[in-house]
Amino acid sequence: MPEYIENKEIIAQRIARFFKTGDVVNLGIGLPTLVGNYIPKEVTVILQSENGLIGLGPEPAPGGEDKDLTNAGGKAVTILPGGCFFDSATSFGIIRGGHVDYTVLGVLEVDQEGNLANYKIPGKMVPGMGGAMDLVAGSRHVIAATTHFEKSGASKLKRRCSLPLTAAHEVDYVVTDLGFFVVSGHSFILKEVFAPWTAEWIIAHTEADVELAEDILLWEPA
Amino acid sequence: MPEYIENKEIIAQRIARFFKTGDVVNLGIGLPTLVGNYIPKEVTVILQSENGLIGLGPEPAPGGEDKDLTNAGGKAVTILPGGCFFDSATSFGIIRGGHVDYTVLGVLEVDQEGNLANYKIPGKMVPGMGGAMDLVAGSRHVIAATTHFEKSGASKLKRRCSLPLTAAHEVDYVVTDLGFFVVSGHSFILKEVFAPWTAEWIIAHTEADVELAEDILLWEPA
Amino acid sequence: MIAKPVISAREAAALIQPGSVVHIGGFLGCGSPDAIIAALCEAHIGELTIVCNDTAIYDPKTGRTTGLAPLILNHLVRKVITSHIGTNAETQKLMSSGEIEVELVPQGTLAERIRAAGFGLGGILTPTGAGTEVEQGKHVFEVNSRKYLLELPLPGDVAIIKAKKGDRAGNLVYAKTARNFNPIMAPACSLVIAEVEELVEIGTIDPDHVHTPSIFVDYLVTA
Amino acid sequence: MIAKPVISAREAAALIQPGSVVHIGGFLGCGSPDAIIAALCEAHIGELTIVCNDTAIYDPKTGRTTGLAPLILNHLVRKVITSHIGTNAETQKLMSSGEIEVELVPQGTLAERIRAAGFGLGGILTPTGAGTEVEQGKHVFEVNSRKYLLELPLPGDVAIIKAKKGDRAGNLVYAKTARNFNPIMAPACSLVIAEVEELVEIGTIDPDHVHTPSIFVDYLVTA
Repeated sequence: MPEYIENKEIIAQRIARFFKTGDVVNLGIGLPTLVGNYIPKEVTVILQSENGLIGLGPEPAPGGEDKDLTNAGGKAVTILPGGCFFDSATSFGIIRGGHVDYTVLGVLEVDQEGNLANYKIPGKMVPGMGGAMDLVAGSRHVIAATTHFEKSGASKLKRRCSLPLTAAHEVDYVVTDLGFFVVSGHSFILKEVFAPWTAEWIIAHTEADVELAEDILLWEPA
Repeated sequence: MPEYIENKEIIAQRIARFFKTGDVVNLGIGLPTLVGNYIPKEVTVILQSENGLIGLGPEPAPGGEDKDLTNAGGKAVTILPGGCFFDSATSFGIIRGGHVDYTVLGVLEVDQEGNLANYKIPGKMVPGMGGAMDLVAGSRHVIAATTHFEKSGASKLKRRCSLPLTAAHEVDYVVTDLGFFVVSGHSFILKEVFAPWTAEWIIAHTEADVELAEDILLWEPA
Repeated sequence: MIAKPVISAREAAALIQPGSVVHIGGFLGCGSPDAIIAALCEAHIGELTIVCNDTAIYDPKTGRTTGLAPLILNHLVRKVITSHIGTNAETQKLMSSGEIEVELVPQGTLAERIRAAGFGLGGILTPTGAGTEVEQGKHVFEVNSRKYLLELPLPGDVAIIKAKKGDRAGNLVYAKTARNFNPIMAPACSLVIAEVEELVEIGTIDPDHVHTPSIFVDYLVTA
Repeated sequence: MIAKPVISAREAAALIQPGSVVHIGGFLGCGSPDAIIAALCEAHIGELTIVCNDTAIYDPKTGRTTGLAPLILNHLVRKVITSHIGTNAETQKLMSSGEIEVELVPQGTLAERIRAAGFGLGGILTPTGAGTEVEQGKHVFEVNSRKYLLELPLPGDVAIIKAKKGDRAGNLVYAKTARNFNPIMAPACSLVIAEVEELVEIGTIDPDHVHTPSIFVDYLVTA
């Protein structure tokens, strides 16, 4: 095996392949935002931003920023033709009501029961949950996007989260820089191994229980 | 005493004197609608219509009807400059949230505990409550507008309503064609007697318990 | 943005199964999807449960109807969940004869129950109806010494709604009091068919003026 | 329609009592009533409980702030009820030192609690937070075999909100994502002060485009 070097782009690249035309997708701040760069040209997804818009467009050209048009990270953005704006109650009505097909968000920990922790480390960092708890509880499909390892080298895929949960039993899929996992409720099922890694190496380097899917694939990113 | 002849105009005329400039008022279908004709020129009230507008204006001139602009009775209306439209959830948010200062509505029965019945007569007539239950529960002040007597001659001011209630303990004021009453919770307090009637005659012709206000007035309608 | 199929009222009716729970926008006929209602009558789609503010207007003397009243007159309705049936004498007649079941819901509660269904709430607490027959069989809570009833969500299989203007993506703009229940019904139903008076190109409606976001609309009917 | 008083930001600040519960619109500073916030700092109105989506942005390196961050930096806040404090390091510092109490609320729950306060609901049931620390101390209900938390209304003494355009009656129109929490805060508070970029005459805003009806607004500030 080569030496592990964290690779966020591969995570974004793989997640972008989940979507079909017409899907409503919320991309969280940070790593998930990269997913937007890899959505195939032939697929038209509708990006929702929880601060109150659907039809999120690309960054504005320098000088084209509008102080009244930002994403949930406070960054200047644009809106595509056919997009629209709404207030926060409506925005979270859309989210909680199951009208967002996929939410993609980063994690501090994710476990094999589908629990996810990403909003605080007690005594250390308490940014708050923002919209994450609603997004994870309300979206049809929840994709956790994360590098496979913490800086310490520990795996982020846990048997049981130790940090305060963002939501219980809501995660459907986990995509790391090693592979794509489905959460079964009692284990992570490895569906795709990303070259050059192997299933054995991934299992050996993951704290949680990993099972191999019957139709496991090897994916060679472009 | 003269012979009693039902007089809806006097009820409307008296109720119109309740309001001060800026009050938000909902006038029910039927008798309460007449109140709008008597609001003094120097007082500007804001009429709300529960089907989704504030700033209700007068009837349109013949031929000026707009199929998309009606009141809660389905009649063509107009909107005043500065009025606005909203959906039914917002309309009843306004109502339930205490943002309507006065609701004026007709009754089948009203009792001295402030109970009001106006939405069905079991086995006979079941139109439904429409917005009345929300209006009575949510408005800051509830004014029951009613002729003093049923067609049968029985008083509509009861000790205890016998019909299914629209709301319990919510009525603040009752204006009939004989006088103006405040609901104390255990009796009707007669605050104004409308000429040519007398307090004694009203008490004798009312089923409910009526007490005289200390500052009882005689009102001579214009 | 993705363009939604623009279909005829007849095609819309064909998408609706007999026995469905159908939310129908409009207030005494103002803001009703009249073309789709007519097509439902023509296709004789029956056994419907309809969720609506009222059963619209039917005047037995003149035969005049508004809004969804023809569904009642054509015996297509098994149950109505509504706030008011007083302007359609036929509804009360069919209720008395046992053909139609009527569930009366206070108008504001109806609006919140529909909104709750669309917006993922498990219910709401309302003071409306406390101390009345509406309270029967419901959980009662005291919050800040006021009584509230727990009212549950009211989802539907299909919403047929009416807008003044829609773009091809399904963004809708309503006119005046024809807005009423239309915007809250769209999120509450699995299949949403919007009848629009004017169909415009994507990008021509100001995104600050949209009343119903495109993602709630599956099909467009021009009428 | 009745014209509302147009006052200065300084006069607005003088209407707000120390110790008030103040709802403040904006999302990381986008759509915040910045002139009123500045005036509150200048008048040093303190001991506030603020209800807000986030405590906006403060960058200790550059000193740059957005939205309501200056209220935190000026030690005017005793308690914050909010969904996010991660972009204002000072909030977390003052929380750790015990000067500020922080109640973290999921963003959608925050929105519904504010809406419930303004719209007369005794509470709402949300699935958000079930099985997390947010569940602690709350009533849990099962509806259709899903767990929901009962969340209570969150009213305020004062709302300071920001709109793109307002007419003299107080009808407000927001621009783009600067809308966010502003429209739901107005109904929830006893006193509502709206900062508008553009003040126009009554009758010039299309009544179908109004986001906040005039009856919710008590004072207007131009900025």
